[in-house]
This record gives sequence, C-alpha cells and structure tokens, in this order.
Amino acid sequence: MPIAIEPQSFNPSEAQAQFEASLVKGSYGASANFIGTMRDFNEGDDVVAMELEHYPGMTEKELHAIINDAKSRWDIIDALIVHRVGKIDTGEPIVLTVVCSAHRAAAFDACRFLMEALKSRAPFWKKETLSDGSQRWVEKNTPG
Amino acid sequence: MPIAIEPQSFNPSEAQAQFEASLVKGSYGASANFIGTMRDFNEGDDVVAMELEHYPGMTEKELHAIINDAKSRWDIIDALIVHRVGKIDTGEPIVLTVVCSAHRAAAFDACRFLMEALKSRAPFWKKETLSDGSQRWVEKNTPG
Amino acid sequence: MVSRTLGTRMPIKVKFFASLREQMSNPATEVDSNAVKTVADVWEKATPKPMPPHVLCSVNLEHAEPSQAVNDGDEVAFFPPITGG
Amino acid sequence: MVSRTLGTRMPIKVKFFASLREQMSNPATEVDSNAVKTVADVWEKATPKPMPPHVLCSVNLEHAEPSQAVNDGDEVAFFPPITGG
Repeated sequence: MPIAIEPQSFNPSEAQAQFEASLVKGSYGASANFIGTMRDFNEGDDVVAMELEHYPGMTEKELHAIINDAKSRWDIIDALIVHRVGKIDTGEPIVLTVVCSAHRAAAFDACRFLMEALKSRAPFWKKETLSDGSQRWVEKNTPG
Repeated sequence: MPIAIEPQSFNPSEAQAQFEASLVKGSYGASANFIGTMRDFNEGDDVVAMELEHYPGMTEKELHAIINDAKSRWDIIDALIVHRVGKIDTGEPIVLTVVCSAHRAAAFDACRFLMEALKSRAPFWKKETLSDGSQRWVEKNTPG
Repeated sequence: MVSRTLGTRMPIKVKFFASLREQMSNPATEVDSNAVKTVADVWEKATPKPMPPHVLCSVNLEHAEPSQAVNDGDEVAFFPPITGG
Repeated sequence: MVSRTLGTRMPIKVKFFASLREQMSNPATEVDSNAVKTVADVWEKATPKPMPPHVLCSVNLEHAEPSQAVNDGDEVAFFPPITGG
C-alpha cells in the first residue's frame, strides 16, 4: 500500500511495519519517516477537534503522483503516504510519510519532499473546532 | 530515555512509542525519525553479519551532547537516540533517531542533524563479516 | 461543429470543496458544455458569486488554471488553498 | 613541583578501540603521568608503533587533539575514524 486515505484513526508504526514487510529485508539501509499529529493549539488558539475533508479520486491520484516524482528524483526503494480524513481528536496522527532507500541522504530528502509536496498539491482541507465551540477553516499551511 | 545503547536487537517503533508516551499528548505536531538498518551489501560485497563496538562512557556522553546541541539549535520538544552494539544480523535495526517538535521544519532538520552528528562524533565502530567468512573493519562512513 | 450538434452531449460536472462549498447556496452541479469554453466560464455559469482570489481549480482530477479549456463530460472542481498534512 | 613529588600520583589510563586495539600487541594500559605531557606522548609511551594518520583521541571521554596536555589520573583513548549510525 504505497498510499492510503484513512477515515479512522490509524497506527503509524503498524502502517510502517506493514509497508516495510513488503520490501526485501536487508535491501535497504535507511528509512526516514515523518508523522504529523493533531496539536491542541494553532495560531494561538486552543483546538479541541478537527475535520479533514478531501477530494476522493483526485487526492489519491495526487499522492501517487507525488510518490512517483520522489522516485524519479531520488534513488529510493519505495515510499508510503498515509493520510487521515474525517473527524480527528487531539493527539491523533494526521499524516505519515515513509521512505526506504539504500543510503540515508535519499531517505531524508525524499521524505521531506513528500511532505512539502502533499501540503501544496494533495487536496485536503482542515476545519478546526476551538475550545469555545466555534469552527473555522484553516486558511493556509505553515511554510515548511 | 533520551538515549539508549542496546546490546540486543530492539524494536524501533516500540522505542519511539515509549519515548512519545513521555511527552504531553497534543503538545507536538511533528515527529521525524530515521532508522538505519543493517544492509546485506556494502562497498559491492555481500555482508552477512556485523559487530558494533563502542566506548562505554564516552559514547553515552557524546549522544547526550548531540541531543543538547540539537535542542540549542532548533525549537524542538525532545529527541531520542537508540543505537545497537554487539553482533547484528542482516535486516536488524542499528540506529533510531526521533525528534518531536511543534512544527515540521525543526523536526526534519534536527533529526538529520542527530544522524550526521552521531556518525561523526559518537564513538562506534563497525566490523563486517562477508559471505566468504572474512572480517573487515569499516574504514569510514559514507557522506550523508 | 458537426460532431458537437450530432453527438450525444454530456454536461460538465461541477464540484466545490471545503469553505467554498459552504459559502455557496445551491451552486449548479452541472453546466451545459455548449455554454462554456474555460474553467473560469464554468464558475460563472455555476454560481453568481464572483470567483475569490486564490481559488484552486482542477479538471478531471488534475490541477488546472482558470483559463484552461473544458470539454464535454469533464469534471471541474473549485477549492480553497490546500491545508492537509 | 612540590605537589608533584609529595602528592599521590595516579597513572594515566590508556585505551585503544576497534582496529587500533587489534593491531596492538600488548599495549600499555597505564603510563606514568610524570613521563608525558601530551596525548601524543601517551601514545609513544604506550606502544612502539608510530601513530597512524587519522587516529582520533580523547581525554576523559571528550574528543581531544594529540597536542592536548594530560594530567594525573586522566583516561586517554585512541581510536580509528567513527563508523556508527
């Protein structure tokens, strides 16, 4: 599963283990990952819950395209992107990116590329619920 | 446990979960990790086993110093370094670095820094056993 | 021209996402492909609201500019800046 | 000078690691602190082998240069380039 859109809470280490089990043991020496987790603050406000919307069909297509771009730019063995959608609670994982490669530079570079690319290209939108019950759409992503 | 020297095979996701359990849930939005795994090849040769030597006392001291350097350079919440020593089989993890922070740039930068710093400063030495039974000390690390 | 009048014409599907979807009152979900040439035309036919700045567009699940041409049966979507990850 | 002769003097501990340790035959594990001033002196007292290029040194668990001064009771170590991670 090089990509997954998860409507329920997921376990990043299980997802990563399942992904790495699909690779040949001993073939890679480096594995870099990134996990984005729901914080309880944003822009100075307390955030108690979040809802993540996506564009079914286009989102998957973009995530596959991002992985293919990473593979064409770096010498990597494979990459994984998992992204939550739906209602998310504080502390739950939102996104996981993993890259496995023979050497560490490619893993670090490609993992970071996956995150920056998905934050600019993959159609997901966050709506926050604040502690006073009000809701707001997040207007833009923070620079990476 | 911000650092650990492991004489036996360890599970990176368990180590990371234990580390993150020590942090306040919801306080961090970003977590970057790197796992170095024993490959079955190096410098064009088949490698069947490896032995990792360290300098007890100095190694731990350097790993702590590296984490403190990362904390002084980036706005991170905490960092973890776990490193294997002793006899290692193909496919087993050698090193795990994890950084948790509020924002992703610091997590990516600091995680990479930990790896580069430990590869140049923390006293560990690898001795490889090749498929023909011969042994050799690895003479230098690959650039990152 | 012959094929446009003789063939079976499919409408253009229109989708809005996230804050844009919430701001619309009953936007069209389809527009007649005969009445539009570009992505921007699709917006104008679908809603009386002016297109806000920074709106992103797609045609058939690919990112697109407002000036991009559209054809029979295309799926055109409009959405605010991306905030995933 | 008085304190050097009157006080209880501790030898300097010497350690070699990895390939360096294997290349040595019976290197000294201690040297008399009176006979050495620097890390490089410790090497010379500990083994007749010349110090290879690229050897790394430490004093009391901190990285050090061969020119660094050593004192009573210090722990001095010599090792090849680091290859962990």
